[in-house]
Amino acid sequence: MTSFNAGRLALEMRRVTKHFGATCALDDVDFSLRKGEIQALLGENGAGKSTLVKIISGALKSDRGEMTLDGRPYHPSDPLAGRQSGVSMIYQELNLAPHLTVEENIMLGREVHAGGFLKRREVRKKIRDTLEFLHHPEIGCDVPVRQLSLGARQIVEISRAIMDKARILVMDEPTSSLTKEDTERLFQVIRKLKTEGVSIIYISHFLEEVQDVAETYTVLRDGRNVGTGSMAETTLEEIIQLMIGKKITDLFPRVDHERGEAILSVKDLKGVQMSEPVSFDLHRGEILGLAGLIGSGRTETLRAIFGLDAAEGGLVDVGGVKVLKGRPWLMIENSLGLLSEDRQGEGLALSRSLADNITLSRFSPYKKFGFLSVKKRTQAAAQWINALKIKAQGPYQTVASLSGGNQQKAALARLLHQDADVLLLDEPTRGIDVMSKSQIYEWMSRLAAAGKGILFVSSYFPELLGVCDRIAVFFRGQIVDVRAAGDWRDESLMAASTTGKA
Amino acid sequence: MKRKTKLQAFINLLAPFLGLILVIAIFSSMPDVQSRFLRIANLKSVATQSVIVALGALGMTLVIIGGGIDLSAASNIALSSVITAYAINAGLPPLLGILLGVLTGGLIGFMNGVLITELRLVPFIITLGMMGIARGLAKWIANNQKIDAPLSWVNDLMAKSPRPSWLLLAPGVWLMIVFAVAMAVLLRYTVFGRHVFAIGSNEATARLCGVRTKRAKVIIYALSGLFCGLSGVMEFSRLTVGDPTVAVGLELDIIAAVVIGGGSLIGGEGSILGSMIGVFIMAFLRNGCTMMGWPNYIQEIIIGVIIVAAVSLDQIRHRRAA
Amino acid sequence: MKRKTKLQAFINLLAPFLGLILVIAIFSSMPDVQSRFLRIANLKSVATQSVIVALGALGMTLVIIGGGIDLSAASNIALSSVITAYAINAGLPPLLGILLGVLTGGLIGFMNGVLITELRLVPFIITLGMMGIARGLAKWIANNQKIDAPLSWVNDLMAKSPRPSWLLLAPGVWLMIVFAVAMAVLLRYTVFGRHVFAIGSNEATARLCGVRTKRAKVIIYALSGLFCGLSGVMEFSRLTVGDPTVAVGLELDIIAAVVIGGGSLIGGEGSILGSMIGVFIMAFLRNGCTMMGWPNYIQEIIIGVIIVAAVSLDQIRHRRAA
Amino acid sequence: GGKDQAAAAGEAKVFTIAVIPKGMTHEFWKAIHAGAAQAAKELGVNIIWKGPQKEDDRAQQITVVEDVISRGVAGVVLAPLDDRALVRPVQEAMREKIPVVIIDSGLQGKDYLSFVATDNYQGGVLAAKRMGDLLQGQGRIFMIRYQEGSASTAERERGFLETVTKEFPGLKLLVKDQYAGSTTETAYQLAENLLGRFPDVEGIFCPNESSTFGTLRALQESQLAGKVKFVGFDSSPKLVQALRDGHLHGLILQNPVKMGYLGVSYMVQYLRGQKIPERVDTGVYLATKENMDTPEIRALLSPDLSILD
Ligand SMILES: Nc1ncnc2c1ncn2[C@@H]1O[C@H](COP(=O)(O)OP(=O)(O)OP(=O)(O)O)[C@@H](O)[C@H]1O
Ligand SMILES: Nc1ncnc2c1ncn2[C@@H]1O[C@H](COP(=O)(O)OP(=O)(O)OP(=O)(O)O)[C@@H](O)[C@H]1O
Ligand SMILES: [Mg+2]
Ligand SMILES: [Mg+2]
Repeated sequence: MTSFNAGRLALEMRRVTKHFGATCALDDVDFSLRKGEIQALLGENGAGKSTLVKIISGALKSDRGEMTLDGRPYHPSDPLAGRQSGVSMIYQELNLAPHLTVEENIMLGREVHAGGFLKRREVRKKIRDTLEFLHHPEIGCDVPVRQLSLGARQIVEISRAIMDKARILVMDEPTSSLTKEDTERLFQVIRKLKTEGVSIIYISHFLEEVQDVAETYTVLRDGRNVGTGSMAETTLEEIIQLMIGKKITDLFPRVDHERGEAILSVKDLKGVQMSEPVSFDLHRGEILGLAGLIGSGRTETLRAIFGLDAAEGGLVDVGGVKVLKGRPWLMIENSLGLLSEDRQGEGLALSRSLADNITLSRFSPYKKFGFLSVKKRTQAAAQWINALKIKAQGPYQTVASLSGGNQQKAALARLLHQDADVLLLDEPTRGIDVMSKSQIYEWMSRLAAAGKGILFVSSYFPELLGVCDRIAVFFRGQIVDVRAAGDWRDESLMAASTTGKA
Repeated sequence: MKRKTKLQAFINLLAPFLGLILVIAIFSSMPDVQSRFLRIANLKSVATQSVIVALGALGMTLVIIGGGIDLSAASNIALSSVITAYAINAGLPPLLGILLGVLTGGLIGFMNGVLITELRLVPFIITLGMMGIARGLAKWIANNQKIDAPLSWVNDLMAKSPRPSWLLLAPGVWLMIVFAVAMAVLLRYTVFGRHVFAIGSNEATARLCGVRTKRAKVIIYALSGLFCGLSGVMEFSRLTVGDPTVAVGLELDIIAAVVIGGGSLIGGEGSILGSMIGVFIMAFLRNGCTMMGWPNYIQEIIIGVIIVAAVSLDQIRHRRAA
Repeated sequence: MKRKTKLQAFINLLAPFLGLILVIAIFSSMPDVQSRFLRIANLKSVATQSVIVALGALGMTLVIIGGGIDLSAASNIALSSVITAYAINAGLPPLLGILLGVLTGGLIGFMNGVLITELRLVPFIITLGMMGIARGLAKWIANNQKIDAPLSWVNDLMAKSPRPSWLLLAPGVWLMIVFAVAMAVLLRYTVFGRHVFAIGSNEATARLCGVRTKRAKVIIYALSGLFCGLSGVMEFSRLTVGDPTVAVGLELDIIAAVVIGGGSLIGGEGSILGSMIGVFIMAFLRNGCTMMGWPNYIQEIIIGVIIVAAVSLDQIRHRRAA
Repeated sequence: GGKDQAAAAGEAKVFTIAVIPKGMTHEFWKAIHAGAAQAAKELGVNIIWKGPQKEDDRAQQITVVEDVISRGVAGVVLAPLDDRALVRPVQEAMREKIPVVIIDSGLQGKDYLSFVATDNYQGGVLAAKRMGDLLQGQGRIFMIRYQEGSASTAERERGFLETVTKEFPGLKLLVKDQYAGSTTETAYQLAENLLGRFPDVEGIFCPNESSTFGTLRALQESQLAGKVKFVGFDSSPKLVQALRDGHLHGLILQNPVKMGYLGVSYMVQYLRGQKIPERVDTGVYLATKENMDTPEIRALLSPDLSILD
């Protein structure tokens, strides 16, 4: 209790309420943050975390309620006002201008200038130092951000936030595309900032991570603050119970599945940027994990298999059908399905409804004489919304207005609805809460049991270890080792992905 | 929940009509033209005047929902009308002339689609280029003149008082109605229609979900071209000559109609009903302003204001609905 | 790495010129006009002819990089030229006339910006509406006629053979050069320029990063309007009359120039140098075709083809670079 | 200066003469082209026929004049879109020793050799007189205007308007400030809408071919053709047919073939050192159903364009 109450209040929110149309995202929430405190903000998907921090940063305005910053009333009219008051934020959905370079993105809105003219030389060194500090010197200052992989983009975003000498730093799932190593690095930074008196709000669905870095926590459920306390005095189980209102027994539920014949075999596939060709087989009833660091080539491999990006050469054999130069529609006809790691940019048609998105890759059940039955389609969509517990008003709601995790679930629902034999999953649990994650693992297990093959890319080793049958490790665009999941440990996975040596 | 969406659906349905109702109400209450404005004869002529823009707007709606734009529409209309006139003038049977006109339109649209997908260029540029090319071709074929084709039944398609008088409206108006319904069904109740929305909303997603985006886009532009071709035939029918200079700048009217009707130039949004309402808003505005005898510049200003107002209304409605 | 980017920068620099060089090379090799095409006098007249489109393109580049579009540019030019003529005709000193013309342009642009940001409507619609409004106003003010203002030094601004002959080029051409350099500097070396790129690339991001997007957009459109105003003054200077019907459809030429020069209608890309090259490609094409005495329809077709070709070239270059 | 130089070059050199119309797609300009081509053929010179890219765009016509100057031609025959705006380019041509003959519409100043044109005002007067005769001085009429900023049609409109007010006070103008716009379709719509408002109109005047044809179509569609007295301007095959059918009751005709012919031949005569007149009126004529088959009027109604093929 002592440490929990110590220190001056940095930020206080009282009875903050926020509605989006009929949805109540925040309902009379109280929240406080002390100077130099690292506080975790936890909750299920759609609990209102992002909404709360967006109100703090000025990106959203609350309907009702008061906020004080350092004891003074604080009502930012826009993000600029928030920043000027010393609040800096990493948004859940990456917040970068694709045409601008890394440097330009990092300095956006805080350009150093003399009389309106840019002074570039001074900031450059600082940016280099920061990137180096985060152990990513390979990210060039002059590279347009659209050429970076998702993980690298997240690093850029983090660099921006920590360069912005803020008093309050808000991080909304900063590590969703990061590897363990990068996460560790980030925690070092966070701890250093704490010693400098910066208060930090940290949102994440990786609860062990949270336990590691945060001192206190606040849990939101259905837009209400259901508990606040000191991290050291609680257990994970208690937090999970607060989040979902019940106990969770098994994080990695497993349905027994048998490995069958090969259903996808990849031979000498070489993506444009990969250093070496890749070969592997995926069998029916198997979950094959792909581990690796940022930019190690896992995404590129999946995309090349699916025909989204051109490959320099190689062969993809799906259930006996050889596809050399894949086109995505051909792959779907051959019962392959892919979940993109970039749900906003590629995975979802944001301006369309849930029903449209979920059924987009398979219309056949609703077709009669070439015409679609709108009713049947809506019903089917509603079933998936229930099955995956997507928090939404109904099948007609546009995907853009869902919370980050629920969007991810919608993308997953689409793939499940497609009913493919081979599933290529690229970071499928990005931004998904613990409870739903375990549900997704169960789905995967069940699909494998039904004789499907699953390729599972993840940067989160525990889930790979908990779910997969075999795990392959990528290093600089090639597979360095494949072993049964039981033969890997957290440390050995880490070693293989960082050094490339098994 | 269910009722809410029904109510909202009703509002969504009514709201675009509001602009139209407003325009009609304004002119019907003007003492000068009151008695004349809502007469059947006037409504008939507004309907007939709308056919050309409406047919163009049917295709343009598809294109705009798919996230594209077709600046060549008006030139295409002119080219098709010239081709029809040329063919009929050369002694071909009128039906063949019509077919050639429509196919010419389709061909130009098809080329738009192929160039856009193969060169991977923004539609704005390809269709801007095609705008010049089609107009140039039209003038070339017509030898910089009007083509005086002999009168035939083709010219009755747009007759305000149709030949079998039980038709009530010009055959062209019926064609417009039939095609509008067909397109609305296509967009809403077919896989292709859903694909068009998906492509417009996020092309990468559509590709990922197995939509053959290239093929779909070629079909979209070709269809749009066919409608322009048909519109060109109607233009010829109306004018009785093939005039290569006709419809200059009409592409902006067509686009405006679609956008007034709720089409989003970012793609993924729009409806046939909305576009048709957009067409009629503009047609009634022109008709009413002329009847009032207002100078053309006032008319130009008013139409500009209405375009902005109609779209703002729509925007506000959307924002409230969200 | 360093060398690679330098080489690439060089290619990037040269590539847009390629189109221009090609066009010039073609006409310089035509036996009919060979000897005349590259004469100083002809280059001077091409330069003078380009001023109006070029000034419009300076503002349009800004707008397009910022992810917008300005369809009212051409009407705005006409309105500003009418206002200048009106003011001078009413006996105001020429300088004041110029000022009023430029400010009128700026005001229209400012209104565009305010409406776009306040009504949160797509620029296409607002500027389409404004296109009608400005044109209508121009006709109204000019009373549907042209305004014959007394000749003054204003009309020397666009004289092909400038008064103090050491100027070599018309003062208008010098103005164009000075403003082009200023705008290039603004875009590349100032915070505002950086923000324009950011807004065009991802407006939400720009806002979240603390860019005052609304204010920036209003400034963008107002600046674009000011350039249209200046362009209108030049138009008046060239015509010696204020003509409300001038420059119809010129907005598409202006936009085409920007896009040929590498501007992306999705925003976030474009350059002043590129746009100026685009302007000159079109100007030399027109000039060459006229000198060759080719019929207009051929010219229209060729320009259409060149627009597509130039942009494809640019696209291919980009793809190779990526 | 140019005269001596040209004369020195003598018959050995084939002159190239630029003929610059206001637009290229109206029948009227076709006829001018035919006249010019006829003269060129007879006199053994070349012509470049080149109008502004966009019909009726002043700025682009200036560009065309500048470009043909750059190209270097022996002379320019120009139908100026504006009596003021084209003054400077014409002066520039003179400075480059390229003589200019003006056709169709006037140009301020005196920097040209000769002016060959119709008296447009007179055309309007003729139309008004015909209208007065047809309606016996009593009735409700429209005058539909062509387009904003077009000088020659504005003259015709002025001629018509002034004559009506002066000589036919019994004619009531229901509409006099509506513009048909540049294309047939826009004219058609305007006329249709006007007829919807004033179905009891008794007479209509249109000042050029496209507005006449558009209005004719609207009348035909409303079953009013023949009932409403209709006077138009300029000719095209459809209008000739309408005259024959009694749908048109008068067409004011110019003589564009002669205009083109004289424009080029005066230019050549000047270049060959001969003297040429300063002002030539090519005349306006009234075509009616009665006189349309006289050889003189027939030649004007359906000019022989075969030379262009
Ligand atoms: N723009 C919007 N329009 C409508 N509803 C919205 C909007 N933004 C958020 N919501 C709703 O508000 C609720 C809270 O969303 P929020 O994004 O705060 O959740 P979250 O806790 O961040 O979830 P996640 O862990 O999935 O990111 C959700 O039900 C969501 O659907
Ligand atoms: N920091 C970077 N700078 C430039 N390019 C990068 C960077 N990181 C990744 N890339 C590009 O991405 C390609 C492969 O990345 P890919 O997305 O396939 O990796 P991944 O293993 O899926 O990692 P991630 O977790 O980032 O998605 C690389 O070959 C490289 O071209
Ligand atoms: Mg969130
Ligand atoms: Mg990846």
